Amino acid sequence: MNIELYKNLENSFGVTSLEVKNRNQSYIRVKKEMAVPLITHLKLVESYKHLSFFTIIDQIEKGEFELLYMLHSYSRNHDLGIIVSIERHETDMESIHHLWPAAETYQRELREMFGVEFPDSPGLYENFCLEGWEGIPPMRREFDTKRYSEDTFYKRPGRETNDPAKYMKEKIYPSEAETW
Amino acid sequence: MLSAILTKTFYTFISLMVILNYALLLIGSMARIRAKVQGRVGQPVWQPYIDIIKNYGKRTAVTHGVMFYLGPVFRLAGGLGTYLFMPVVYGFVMFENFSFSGDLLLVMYFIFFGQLGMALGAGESGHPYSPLGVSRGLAQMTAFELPFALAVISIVAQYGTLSITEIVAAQQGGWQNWVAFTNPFAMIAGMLAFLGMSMQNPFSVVIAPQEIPIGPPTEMHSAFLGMLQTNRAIFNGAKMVLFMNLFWGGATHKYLLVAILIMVVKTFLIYLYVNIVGASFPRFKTEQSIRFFLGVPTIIGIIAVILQSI
Amino acid sequence: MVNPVFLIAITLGFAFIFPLFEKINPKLSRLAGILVFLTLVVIPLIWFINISNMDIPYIYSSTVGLPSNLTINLAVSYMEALVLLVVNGVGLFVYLQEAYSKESPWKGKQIILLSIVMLGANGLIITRDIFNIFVFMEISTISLFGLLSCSSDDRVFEGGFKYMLASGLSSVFYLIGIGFFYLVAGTLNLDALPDGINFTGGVLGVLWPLFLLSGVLIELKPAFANGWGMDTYEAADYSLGAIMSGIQATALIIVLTKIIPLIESNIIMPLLLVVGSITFIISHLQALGQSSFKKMLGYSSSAQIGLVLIVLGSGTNILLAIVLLLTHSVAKSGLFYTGKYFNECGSGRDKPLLVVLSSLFVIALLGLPPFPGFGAKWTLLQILGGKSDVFTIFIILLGSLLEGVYLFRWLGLKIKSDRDSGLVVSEVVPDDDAIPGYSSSDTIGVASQTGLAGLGGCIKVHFSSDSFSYHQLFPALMAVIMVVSGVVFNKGVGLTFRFLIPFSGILFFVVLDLFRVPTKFQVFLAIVASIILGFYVYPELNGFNTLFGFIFLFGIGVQFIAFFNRKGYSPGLMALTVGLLVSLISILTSKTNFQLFFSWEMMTLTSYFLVLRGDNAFAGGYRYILFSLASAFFILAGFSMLHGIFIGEYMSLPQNLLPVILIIIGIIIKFAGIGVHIWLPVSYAEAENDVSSIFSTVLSKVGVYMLFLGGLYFSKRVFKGVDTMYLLGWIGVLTSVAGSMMALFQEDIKYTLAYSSMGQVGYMILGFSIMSHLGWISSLYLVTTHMMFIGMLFLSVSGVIYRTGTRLMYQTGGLIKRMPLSFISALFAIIALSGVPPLSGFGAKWLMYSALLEKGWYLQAAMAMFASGVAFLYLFRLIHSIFLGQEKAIYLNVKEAPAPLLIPQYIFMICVMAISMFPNLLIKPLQTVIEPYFASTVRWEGYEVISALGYWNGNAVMYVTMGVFIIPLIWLLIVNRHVYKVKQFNIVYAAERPFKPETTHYAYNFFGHYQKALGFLVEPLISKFWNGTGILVNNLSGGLRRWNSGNPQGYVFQILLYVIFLSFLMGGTN
Amino acid sequence: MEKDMERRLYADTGAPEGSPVVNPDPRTLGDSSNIQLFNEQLKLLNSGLTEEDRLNFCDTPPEVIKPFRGHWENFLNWARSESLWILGFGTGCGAIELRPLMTSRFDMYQYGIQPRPTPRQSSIFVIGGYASVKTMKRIVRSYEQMQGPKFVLGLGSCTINGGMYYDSYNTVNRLDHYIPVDVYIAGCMPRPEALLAGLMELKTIIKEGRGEGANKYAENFEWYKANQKRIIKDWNMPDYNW
Amino acid sequence: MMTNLLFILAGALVLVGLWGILTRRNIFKIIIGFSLVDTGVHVFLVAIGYVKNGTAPIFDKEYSSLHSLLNTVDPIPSALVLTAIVIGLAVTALMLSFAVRLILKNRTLLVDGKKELKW
Repeated sequence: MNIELYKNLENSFGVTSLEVKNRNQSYIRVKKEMAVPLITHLKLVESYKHLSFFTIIDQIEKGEFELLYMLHSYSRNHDLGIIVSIERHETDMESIHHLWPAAETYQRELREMFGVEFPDSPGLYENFCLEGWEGIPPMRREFDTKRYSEDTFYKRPGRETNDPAKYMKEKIYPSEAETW
Repeated sequence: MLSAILTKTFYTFISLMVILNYALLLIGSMARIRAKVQGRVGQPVWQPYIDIIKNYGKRTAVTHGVMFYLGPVFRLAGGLGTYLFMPVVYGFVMFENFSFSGDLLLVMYFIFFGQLGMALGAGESGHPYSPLGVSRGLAQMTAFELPFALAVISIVAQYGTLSITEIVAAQQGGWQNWVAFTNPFAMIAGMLAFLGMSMQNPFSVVIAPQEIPIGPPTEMHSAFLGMLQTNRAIFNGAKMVLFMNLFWGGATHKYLLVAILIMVVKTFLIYLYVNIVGASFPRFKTEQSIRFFLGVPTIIGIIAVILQSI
Repeated sequence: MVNPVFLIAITLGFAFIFPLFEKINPKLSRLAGILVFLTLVVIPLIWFINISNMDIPYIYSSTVGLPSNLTINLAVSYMEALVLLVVNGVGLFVYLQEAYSKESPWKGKQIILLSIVMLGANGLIITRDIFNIFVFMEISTISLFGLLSCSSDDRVFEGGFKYMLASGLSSVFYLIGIGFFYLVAGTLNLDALPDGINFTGGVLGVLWPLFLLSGVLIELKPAFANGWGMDTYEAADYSLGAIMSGIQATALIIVLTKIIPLIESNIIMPLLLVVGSITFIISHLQALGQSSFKKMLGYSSSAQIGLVLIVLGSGTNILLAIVLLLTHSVAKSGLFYTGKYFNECGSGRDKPLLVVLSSLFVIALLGLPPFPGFGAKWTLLQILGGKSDVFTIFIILLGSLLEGVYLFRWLGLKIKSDRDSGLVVSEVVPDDDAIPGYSSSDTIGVASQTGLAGLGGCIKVHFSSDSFSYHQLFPALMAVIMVVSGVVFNKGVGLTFRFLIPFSGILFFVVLDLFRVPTKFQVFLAIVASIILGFYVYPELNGFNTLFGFIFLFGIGVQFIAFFNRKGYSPGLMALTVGLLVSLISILTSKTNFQLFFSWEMMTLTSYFLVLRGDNAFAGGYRYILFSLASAFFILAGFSMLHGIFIGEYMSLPQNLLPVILIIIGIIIKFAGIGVHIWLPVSYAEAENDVSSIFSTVLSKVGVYMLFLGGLYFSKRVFKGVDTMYLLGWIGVLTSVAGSMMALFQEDIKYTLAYSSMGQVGYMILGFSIMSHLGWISSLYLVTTHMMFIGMLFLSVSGVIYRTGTRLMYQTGGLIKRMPLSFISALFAIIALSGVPPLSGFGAKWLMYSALLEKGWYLQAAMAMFASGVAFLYLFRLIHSIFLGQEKAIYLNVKEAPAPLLIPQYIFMICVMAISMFPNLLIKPLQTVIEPYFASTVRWEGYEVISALGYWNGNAVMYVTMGVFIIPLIWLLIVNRHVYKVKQFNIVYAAERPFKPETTHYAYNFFGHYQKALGFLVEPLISKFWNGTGILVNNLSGGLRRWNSGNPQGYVFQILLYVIFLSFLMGGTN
Repeated sequence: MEKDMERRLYADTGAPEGSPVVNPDPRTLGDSSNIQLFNEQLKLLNSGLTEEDRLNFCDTPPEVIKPFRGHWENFLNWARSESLWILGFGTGCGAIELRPLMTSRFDMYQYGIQPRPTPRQSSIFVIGGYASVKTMKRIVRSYEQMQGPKFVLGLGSCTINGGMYYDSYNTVNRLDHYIPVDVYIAGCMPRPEALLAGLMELKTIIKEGRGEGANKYAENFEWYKANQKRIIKDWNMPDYNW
Repeated sequence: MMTNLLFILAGALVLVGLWGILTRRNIFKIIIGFSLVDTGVHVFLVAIGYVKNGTAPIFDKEYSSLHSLLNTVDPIPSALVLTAIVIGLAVTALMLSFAVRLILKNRTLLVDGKKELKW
């Protein structure tokens, strides 16, 4: 990433902790309230016109969600990830559907899977994948999917579960396993 | 009087049985032939029978209303009527059916009867694909009716009669007297129209499995579907008999069985032709199909008519 | 006997004494005024009666008692008495209107001036002295200026100034003319002209007629020197307009008739013809572009004068000119007044009396029945036709059509409802939010209301005191007098008493309306009346007439039942419908061309007003009347050149091609052949439902009837080497293809049905044009059966519209469960209509194809088959979109159509079933009808009909069909053990469930793919053509309008040009 | 040949050898909890629907329809088994295994099997792999729209016990708790041959008169419904989809 | 000769008047033009009845013979002119009054200064 750009962003938006993965990919962090202004700036001024994806990483250990906006600039041939940390218990985030209409689908998904709210995003409460889900959103890490499954679905007795790696070593490729 | 009616009923029954069984076997065998072409084993020849029995043997059915219930009945009545108003084998009372009560025009218009009923039944089912298929089918029908009508008119002009029996009679005396050879343009126009009439590829816009899976009979099932399948057999048979009578000299011999055999061979070949075309071409869009029929086949039909009228 | 000079004495005396009276007692003075004006009417009446009774040709008086050559003579003949009667009648009418008007009634000077205007006009009519004419001319114009100066509109000074300049100039010319005349004749007295003097020899012989004529003609406001007059019309009060056009112009024409005999006819006749033609056409064109009502009427007056000039110039009976003139005079002044009231109250939809009156005046002005102008025009055209004067006939009819264009436009705009956009909206499907109140909970209320609005959207009447003032009584009286005089006059031209009696039915129902008899009772009476009518005309009918009489009477009579569905009062409805029926029947019973054409025009008019009753019918009605007029005029032109009676005696008629072509063109327009069809869909669709049903079932057959009436007369006519019937056949088949194709792409049911009727009529025409036994049978068979099944279909659809309140097919759906009886009726109708065996429609198809193939019209047969396939498409679309598919939530509570709508359907259905079972029930009578024309080419064997080509046994087909239907049905009932009745959302929906019937119902743009493939065939090219024609005429009119620049000097220049033009005309003919 | 195929069929799967799994007996598996399905007149409540929608859906519960007796029923069963029309509804990844069956290599047509696009006309429903809750809703609707007698074939381990998605919050573990299953085919994924073998197995089942899934469903309607409703939260369908 | 002169005068007056009407835009000048035309016509009429060296058409004993009748001026044109003059006067007066109203309304002397009525 262009270091001048980073300096600029640092000055204007308080961007921190540049992390350059390679020539074409960098990550920066920004505060929650500066995130949307920064993204707007990047889109309108700095040619990051494409929203590659928008997702959330549940950092339950830090007690926060990391929102990852992945932008792409065609002219720079560069991916820029903007990481925004928000508190796990204050899950409101400004919507960016006005910048990319497609963002509304991402936000719908994130609302459903993580319970992060994006006020004013159209159709936010429509079903994305789950229909009529109740309880904690399933992608949150405190959600115990195994227990949920056992509680909800009828378990068929007699099922054995193996650790795939172990099973493969023991049963399928015993001879090659030693060389691993 | 009564005995006459009973005899007629009996003959009708025989005639229907013959065409039903023959047409079912024809469908089955043609499917098998296609399978062979594709390198498959293919379904048994009697598979259509099993399918029909199974469908009649279904335990439940739902109906969307009176017209839905009557739709397949209309359809089958249309097929039966079309068949029954034509002579099947020339020269035998047993197979002349009710051809005395109407001529070629009656047969041509009776085809609409079944289509209307089916369309109404499909319409009442409430499924959007049904009317969509119907609208495609009807649209295509008007298009292929034109070359077909021209071909028929050309034949009528040629022989000066609308009676199918007389048209067949006029073609006796050797293959060189068949319309196909005395009036080839009419034959070409008619046979092209027949492609559309039999709804095979490239004119399978009604069923159109990839777009509106199965079209009009989307909601038809159980005995309703069984009835439609029965009709498919009889109606197909009727159409092929019609084309055989119109273009290919009809079927006649001094022995009934031989005459039937001739009918079988001729209709088999007609059906084979349809299937060969069907297996060789992809499907048209509806508007392409309409344009096709109103193009070359219609021009050929017009040529046929003009040749006959000058 | 009253001396004519009294007329002058009375008016003059009144003018002098009135101020005194007014000082004493204003009320009394006004009464005295009535007395005076009444006297002015009574005196000519007495003369009129005396002259006609006592065979006194002339009432003659000389002012001083000296011999005629030394005094000023006054003379009254039959003609003058009549004109005086009317002119003074108009004067009385103006007086009553203005002296008793509510706001600013005329007082003192205005009444004096009116009296003097009357003096001038009377003087002009009765005087026999050329200079005296000048004096009276000046008297009347000066007093008119006086009246103008009292006008409420202060623009009048501008207009009046122009008028003064022009009339000053004209009087100058007139004076010069007098001078020259005096030089030639040595006297100015018309009764004392010396014998043996060549008036027209030498230079002077050209000069005096030129200047005298210039003087009079300019005062008559001829085109292209009439702008000044129009500007005055624009600014003057309505009464002044009435005076100018009703009184002055009439008097001046009388002056003209006095001058004409002095001039050699080979000079004056062509001149008048040219001047008249130019004025007639150009003024109409100029009127066309007017937005101002008064100016439009002004131009119209000018044009009417042109017509009178044509009549005078064509050398026909001068009485015709007088009749036309008087009709115009009364109608125009009446129209000025109704226009005034309309102007005061805006839309006239709730003012029935005004609507009726202005309609009557417009009709009278156009020379349509039952007014005297009709007979006059007819006679005129007959005379012209006798002289083979095609050009004049063409000019007169073209001008009349142009007049119809703007007069009916005005009328329609006044009558149209507030919701009417005045546009043809068939092509535009409204937005989704126009779906009637989907979200609202009491949707059924909305639906039924809109339904009521559709059906009951009649002219709402309330004879409350504020909408009705006694002022309207006078126009009403005028209208009544005109109707009566018209009937009398037309009776003189050629109507019989027996012929006229049925028309009294209209009056009867009008009276019922006046007494506010409920519609239901009126309908009952109408049914009784139609039965009586049947018995009344039955003895006169034979052959085709019986058949069509049956169709008209039975068709309309049965559909009268549908009118029972109306609630409350529908004023005028029954009068018009009965009028329509009577006119149709009279067409059948006509013995002469005149009777035939009279009935034809009555039919046109009654049906036009029926169309106008629709809520959005302005555009439709407008197109309807224009095309109907054009059709009627073509037929009229044809009749006038026929030199014989059209009805039944065609073999003896001269073998001219032109009238045949003209009549056929007229008929083609009437049955909406391709190219001239654009009026049909919109007018049928926008009329009220029960009315459009009658139109489609019965009225559409009248063109076919005319063809059969002409019958063999039309055949074997060769037009540029092609048999006309061959051309007609192609038109028929193309009409049916076009009608079907266009019906296919309509979203609006009524448009679909209207186009469908058009297509079906195309078949009938095709059948007729085959000119063979079988062809005619097929045509008549279709005429009869089509009446029944389109009636079923239309009424069924009417029921749907009535219940759902929408005409757009895709908005309904699934109504089979709610309206099963309507569905059954519609189903049978579409089976029959599309020609599917075993119902009777197939019979029609069979007969037609047999006939076509027999004739050797192979390509037509193929086209007809194609069209019938397309018909099948739109019929399926119709029944599917409305009755099948998904039902909308707002229509869940829709009830079955009301019984009055169902009963006629089922009556028709019984007939259709009977004919289907036993085709010989219908075909055999048809054969006897056709027997005199063609030898039978079909024979019967029991129920089997055998033609040269094929055979058909309707009875056997029916039984076989029942057999093959019932046996599978029984089989299905046996096999289906457990059948569950499910609801509309229980469909396979790709494993989802449907949420909205609207999006699940496949009905909108049903044949989209067809449109992609063949849509180019229904490009609205013909509409574009007619719209283009309309725009062209409008532009032409706009251009002509600009000629009258409003500049006084320009007008003076025009007048001078006009005089030069006249001199060229005179010189040219010399 | 057939034996050979069977061997191949079970070779790669971790599932135990043996015949396909038989259906559980519902009565042993708890009651229909607290879900009320019927009103007093034994009409369906259709509680998932709004008042307006209820007008548009049929509310007749399924019925147990007694088969004919004797040879006639045997004959019909033969016909049913020889004319298996598969519903063309690929519910999971296993749907891809259906395609090869139509090719010339496997050619299911020769066994009287062919695909149909609409549940109305189909007699066999192949559940191709994992059934997520969302899909389950559609499966139920489609299954109920098929006309009896109708058969269900569970394809792949996921339908048997959840397979590799056994602990997913979104995948049902035992298909037979929601609709009656006639034949299971174990494997992840089973090859087309296995599918074909399963179909043959189904044929024998039908011929023996054991393919009464539809009646079983009607009989235990409340139990099935309770299970379905337990996982399908936004039940906006009628209780029985005709 | 005299008669011809009168005719020429009349013609000239008419033409001058027309010229005035057509070319002057001042409303009063137009009216004057109109009066000129009128006068020209009057002169024309008088000229028609003119008899050279004729006497006034007064009936008395001297003029009772036919010969003397031939020498009188034709009385009819004179009568006509009298009437025409009166009428012309009335028209001119009305015209002037209209003109005044028009000028007061339009605030211009030009005849086409303000056109409200056209087409």
